[in-house]
Amino acid sequence: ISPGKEETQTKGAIAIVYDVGGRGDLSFNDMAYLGASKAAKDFNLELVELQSNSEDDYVKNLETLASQKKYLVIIAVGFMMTDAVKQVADEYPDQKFAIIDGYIPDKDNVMSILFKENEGSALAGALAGLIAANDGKDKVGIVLGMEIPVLYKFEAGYRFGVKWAEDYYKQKTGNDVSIDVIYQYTGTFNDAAKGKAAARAQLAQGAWVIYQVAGGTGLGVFDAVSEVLDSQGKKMGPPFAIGVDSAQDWIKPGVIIASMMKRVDVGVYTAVKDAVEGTFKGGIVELGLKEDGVGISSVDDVMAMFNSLPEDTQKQKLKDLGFNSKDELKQYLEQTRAQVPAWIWEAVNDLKGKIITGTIKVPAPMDKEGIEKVRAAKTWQEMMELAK
Amino acid sequence: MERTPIIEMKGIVKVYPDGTKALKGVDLTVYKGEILGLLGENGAGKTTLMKILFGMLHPTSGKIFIRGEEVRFKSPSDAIAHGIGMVHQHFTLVEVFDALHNIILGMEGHGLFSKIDVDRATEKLQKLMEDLNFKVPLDVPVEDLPVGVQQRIEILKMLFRDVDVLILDEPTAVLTPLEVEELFAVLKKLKAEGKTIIFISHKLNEVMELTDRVTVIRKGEVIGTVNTSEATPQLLARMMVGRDVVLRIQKPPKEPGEPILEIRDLWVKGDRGEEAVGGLSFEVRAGEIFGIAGVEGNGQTELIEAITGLRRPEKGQILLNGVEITGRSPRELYEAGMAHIPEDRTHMGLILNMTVTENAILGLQWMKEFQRWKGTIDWNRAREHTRRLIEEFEIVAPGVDAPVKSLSGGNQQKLIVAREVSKKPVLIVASQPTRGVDVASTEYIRNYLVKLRNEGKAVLLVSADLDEVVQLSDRMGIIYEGEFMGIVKPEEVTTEEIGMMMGGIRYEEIRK
Amino acid sequence: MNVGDVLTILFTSLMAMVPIVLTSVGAAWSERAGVVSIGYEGVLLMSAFFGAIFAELAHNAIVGLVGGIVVGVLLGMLHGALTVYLKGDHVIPGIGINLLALGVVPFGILAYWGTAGQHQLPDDAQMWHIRTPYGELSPMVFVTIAIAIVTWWVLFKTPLGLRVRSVGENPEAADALGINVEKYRFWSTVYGHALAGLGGAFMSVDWLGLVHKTMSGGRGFIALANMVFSGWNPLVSLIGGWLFGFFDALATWLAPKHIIPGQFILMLPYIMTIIIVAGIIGKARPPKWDGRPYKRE
Amino acid sequence: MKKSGSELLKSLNFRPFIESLIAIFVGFLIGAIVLLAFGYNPFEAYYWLFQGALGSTRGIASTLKYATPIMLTALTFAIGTRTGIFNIGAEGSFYFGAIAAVIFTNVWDNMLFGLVMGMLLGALWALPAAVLKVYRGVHEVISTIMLNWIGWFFVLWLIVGPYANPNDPNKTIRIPVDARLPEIGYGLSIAIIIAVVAALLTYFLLWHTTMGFGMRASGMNEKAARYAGMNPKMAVMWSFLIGGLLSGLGGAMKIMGEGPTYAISQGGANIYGFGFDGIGVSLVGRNHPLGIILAAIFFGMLRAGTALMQAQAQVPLEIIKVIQGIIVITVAIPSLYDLIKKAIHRGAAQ
Ligand SMILES: Nc1ncnc2c1ncn2[C@@H]1O[C@H](COP(=O)(O)OP(=O)(O)OP(=O)(O)O)[C@@H](O)[C@H]1O
Ligand SMILES: Nc1ncnc2c1ncn2[C@@H]1O[C@H](COP(=O)(O)OP(=O)(O)OP(=O)(O)O)[C@@H](O)[C@H]1O
Ligand SMILES: [Mg+2]
Ligand SMILES: [Mg+2]
Repeated sequence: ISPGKEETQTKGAIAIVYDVGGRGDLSFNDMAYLGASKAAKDFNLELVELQSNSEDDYVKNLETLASQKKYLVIIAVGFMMTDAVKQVADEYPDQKFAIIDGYIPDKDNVMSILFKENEGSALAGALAGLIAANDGKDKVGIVLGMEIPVLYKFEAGYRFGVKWAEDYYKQKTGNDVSIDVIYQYTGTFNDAAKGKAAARAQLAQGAWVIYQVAGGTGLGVFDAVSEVLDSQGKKMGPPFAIGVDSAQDWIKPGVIIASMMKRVDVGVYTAVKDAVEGTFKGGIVELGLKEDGVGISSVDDVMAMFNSLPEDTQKQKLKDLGFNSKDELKQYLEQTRAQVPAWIWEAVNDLKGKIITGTIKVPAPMDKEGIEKVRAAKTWQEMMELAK
Repeated sequence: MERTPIIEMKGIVKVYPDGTKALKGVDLTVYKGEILGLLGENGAGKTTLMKILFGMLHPTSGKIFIRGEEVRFKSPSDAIAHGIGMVHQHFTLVEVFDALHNIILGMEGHGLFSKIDVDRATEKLQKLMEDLNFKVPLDVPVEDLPVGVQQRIEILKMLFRDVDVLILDEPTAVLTPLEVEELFAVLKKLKAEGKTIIFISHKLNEVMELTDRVTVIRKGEVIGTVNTSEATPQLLARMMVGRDVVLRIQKPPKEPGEPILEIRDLWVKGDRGEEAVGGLSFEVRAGEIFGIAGVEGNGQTELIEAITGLRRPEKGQILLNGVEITGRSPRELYEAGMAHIPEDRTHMGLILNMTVTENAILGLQWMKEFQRWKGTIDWNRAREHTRRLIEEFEIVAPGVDAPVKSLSGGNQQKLIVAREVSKKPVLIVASQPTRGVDVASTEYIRNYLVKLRNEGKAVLLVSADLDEVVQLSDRMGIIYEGEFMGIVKPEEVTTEEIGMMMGGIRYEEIRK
Repeated sequence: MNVGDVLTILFTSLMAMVPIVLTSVGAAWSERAGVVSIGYEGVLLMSAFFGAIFAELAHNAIVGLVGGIVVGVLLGMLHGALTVYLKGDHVIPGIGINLLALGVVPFGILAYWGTAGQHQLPDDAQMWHIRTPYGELSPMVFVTIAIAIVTWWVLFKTPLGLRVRSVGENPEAADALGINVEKYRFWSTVYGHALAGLGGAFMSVDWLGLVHKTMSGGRGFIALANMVFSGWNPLVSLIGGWLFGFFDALATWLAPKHIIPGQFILMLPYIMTIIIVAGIIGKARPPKWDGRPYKRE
Repeated sequence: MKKSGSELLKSLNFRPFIESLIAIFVGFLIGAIVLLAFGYNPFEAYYWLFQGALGSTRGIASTLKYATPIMLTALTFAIGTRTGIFNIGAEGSFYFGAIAAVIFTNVWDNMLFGLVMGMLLGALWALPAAVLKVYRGVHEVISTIMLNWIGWFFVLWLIVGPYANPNDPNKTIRIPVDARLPEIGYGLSIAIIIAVVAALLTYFLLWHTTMGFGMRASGMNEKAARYAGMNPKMAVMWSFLIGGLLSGLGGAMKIMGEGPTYAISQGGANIYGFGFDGIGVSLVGRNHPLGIILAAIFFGMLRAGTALMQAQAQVPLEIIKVIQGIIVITVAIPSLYDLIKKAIHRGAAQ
């Protein structure tokens, strides 16, 4: 294969199977699309997308693609496809697969791409906790979707970050603070109204920053926070919301202080790249803070996300927001971040560094029992014990 | 005397969507100010013809002239606008509305969005009722009113619309003699006011009494029109059926046997908790027809329901063949030898959306005869049974698997009678067995009841048709407000005396 | 719980009741005329989507609400044509409309705005709200209350309502009095769907200020239950819809207390509904010809 | 025997079948216009749809696999309709059937036991609606919608808590290997056979037993049923219970008969929505068990074909849903048959 010969002809194809959330889930499906479309463009590949109507479609969709024997790699998005990928990968040993969030350690033709959401969430927790402490508040919130174990990692990381923030604040200022985490599983990823009501209740109960881990439901969280700002005649927080999965800040600038990014796009892109370059290897690829697989969004991240939107959409969105140019948006985002003192951002960075070096470990509970223990823990050190 | 036709229908043909040719070119002339009788067997096409005149159905071909002018009605409102009103065979009342709202529906006055002017409508209605000399309660949901009252509401509905021509499709089928008399008085009064009336009935004596002329239809064709003064019931019956009909029932004298049904001090409550039956006692013997006469709504329905297990009595005893059966379920009662021809054929006796076969074994489904294994139904045997019934009772039906609603009313009733008799009962409870049934079928059913009696069965007959009770019964009880005013032999009392008892005077008091 | 909490729950429930009440009131009217529809879920979703487009094009939320009504009217006409004029089954089209919405809206969001799954409405396309520290109140709350009351009044006090109820109870009787059964049924269906359309647009241009591909969240079905709960009475629908919103808001408020597992808290509004119906309301009688096509011949 | 066979054939009415076929055809036609409008080739799209659904043994297997659960939930709705109730509680019973299978096969790893417990719990969850209807007159639309939600959250709690899989918390514990339904091939288990048998039994129950006769009679005319010695209240009870039982069976078989997971996924993702889909299937099958078998297979085809339709004709799932919606809508119009017939007659006359 000699690259760069026929520009007009695609050099192959890749396929992606979304889970039931599909495009527009504001979560890993959207991010996977981002990575896959970028890879398709960069490597001049045809991209075939399959949506799944229900969980029953996974095997069918994967099998349909595999039987066509024309894809460099088939990307399966979401942990729910784990068993389906295992089965189809056995049936088609020559077909390469990559699965996002699914744990398949022992197949040569399957690359499992996992993320340490707990680490990223710890930064979100630290950010939230410090903002609250700094403003003399004692509560932060987290609104989650359906209660499923994957979300425990987010909750645990967030709790860890908040506890760490308490400690950090005390050391920095000498003042004791105690910050409660108001948490709530809304039972759905699909109902923005429900997210709004949940956030409203948390705000009423004193939450100063709310982290949303709830897909479409989370959109309501942004709206609730923005309403509270409006009622106080403010354009920017606090109170703030924290976005999840992608750099969501652009959705409601001023309301969202930052987002916990889970770079599914990077994972997907890497898998395709490996497949194209012939370096594809089966097994586990785990992406954490160290690998930039998760993290707190920077303004540049947000702008990159924004730039990935179609031109028209960008223009319209800028107009809707009342900006004349992208620069104005960028400035506005920076201004939003400036509402939070720099030392807080540095502190978050500090925590990031410690997690990367491994001096601090964030718990990642996998089941109910595990999360209960994290919830019961009094200090971040106690939680760290659980991580071991 | 030169008479002007107010309505002329010419060459009316009606083919229903399912291909039934209901009318095959009917001509009908109605003169202003007359009462025209329309006669014909069940399914002859009377209702169809009238629905066409009222704009509810569109003729397949044919012309209609009103006061000499050709009209084409799109809907009943066009007919009403031309002064034609119709009271339907099956009442078309909104059951949950009260009389007032049923009557003013579609003519509420003012705009659609203004408040309904109840007072003005009430005023107009009060005056109408005064003129006609009858009363209906205007503010009670009509479902709580007796049928006689419901019918008055239907008539008021049309008069409220100032119609000149009033079509009445079998108005007397559900009325008691007293109510019929009142109705006739009203109709005569309307005629005197210059209104024209088309009157459909299966009861020849009524037609004889009321009408000026009679048009007879058979199988979608006009057989002829006669002046009532020149007609006899026999003549009309022959025109309708095409053969001679025995209008008097032959009933040989018979000595009754053992008591089959015994009722002892029975008390039954009505739907609204009132004492509908207040301490009735009587017996029906083998080989006897015991009739119950009375104005409808005097507890007959509740009594029958209590006897047939559809309603739990308050107190008292019911014995069948000497065995207490009070409070038993209908199924147990059938098994004990009771059969029931219910008064409400379309709502109780049949399930209109089921087939003839399914209806023919309704209530018989547990019989061994229809089961190959316990709990299952062998439809082939059920069909056999149905074919037998159809043959034996001369039921006209398109087939055993046809929906029963495609049978005419008379044939539906025959099917019920056939089914109930096929239970081989010792007691038959027959409630309004010939209501709305044409002369030929009426003749058949009445003769059959007499036949059963002659075979030694006990028959309990409830009918609003006083003639029927008088003709068929060996003994009869006259019921008033849930009590018998007297139990008499029909031949021993006069019609006047019966009428007095129906009005609430005890037999002993009359005899004094 | 202090006054602020009570107000938060109150405001949340008042806003939450709007789409449910509007849909219930519309459905009650439609079923009073004898036409059943289970497609309100789809109507809510599609009118939320198209209503937002209207609002943005006009830079005016009220136009968006009207746009929602228009979408409701069109879908109501479709349903009316199928059930009233073509005498089709009343339930099937609703299933089809719900499916349609699940295709049209996600596809439409991406096609029209270029963002997948969601879109935020600009300020000038959003409804003005009464703002308090405890929550916001839309004028639509009052409009909804007014609509429920007026609909009730028209249904039970005016000639129009009398006719509508008559075609749902006994179309034969109405027909015999020259009332055009099909016309009344058709337009009643349209009205029912139009109110649902208004409710859907409310969700996007007013309540939440956003469009999301599954934002109807089962409210169409809850509204149907509420309609039955109300005994097909718009006024009771108003109370029922608010009660449901109240228990939902209360549950949401209680959830972070974690007294019992979250899933059990989430059941609260549904359990309360059953208890109220079983304990207090009991038997509800639908209009007699509800869901049955009327054919003259 | 021969005679009864032809009698059966005679008693079956083929008109609804033909009507539905015409409606489906018209639906595809309108769908084709939609496809064209969005720039897709309808022939290509439909070719791949049918290729995916029926073009290979594997395709047929997946069509039948998709048809299985909705066949059973459709039966639930149909039995309700035949008894005069609008029972939309299949959804809830389905959840309980599924969780029962998970719980009880892990108590005693026996296939039959799992199926029976699935049916029992499915019926159990239908019981409140039945009791409320019969004794309190609570309309089933309210009770079943509420019970579906309550059951949903309850089962979610069981899934995430007591019955979460300790090795893989993204699902419940699995059905033990011995208790799984045997596979016919290509991932299709004997569940389809059981479902078809259940449909036939339902048909037999409704049309060939005294109990079914009583249920249908009660559904059409309660007064007449009472008069005929039947017990409409019990008919309603049985209708709910048998309905719940069938959906429970559907739920159990969904988990016991469908790999690769053999467990309920977190968030109940693989047990959600079948009850609602069943309503459509039942209606398209004219609420008749035999019609339902065909309708379920038809819906199974639509779903089995989407993968290839997306992959080969590049038609996005959303458009496919639009087309499916249109097809369902056209099925609502029985008079389509008459309309077309009339049009043809008129055409022939001219
Ligand atoms: N809707 C309909 N569809 C098909 N055929 C019908 C319909 N209505 C009436 N018919 C048929 O038309 C014929 C005339 O019926 P019609 O109701 O006019 O009879 P009728 O004289 O009023 O009988 P009855 O004395 O029983 O009231 C019958 O053969 C009947 O079967
Ligand atoms: N849908 C239908 N299809 C075929 N025939 C029908 C239909 N509906 C009514 N008929 C026929 O119309 C005729 C009269 O109908 P109608 O309902 O007036 O009869 P009925 O009131 O039961 O009879 P009766 O006047 O003897 O009481 C009957 O002969 C019946 O067979
Ligand atoms: Mg007639
Ligand atoms: Mg008749």
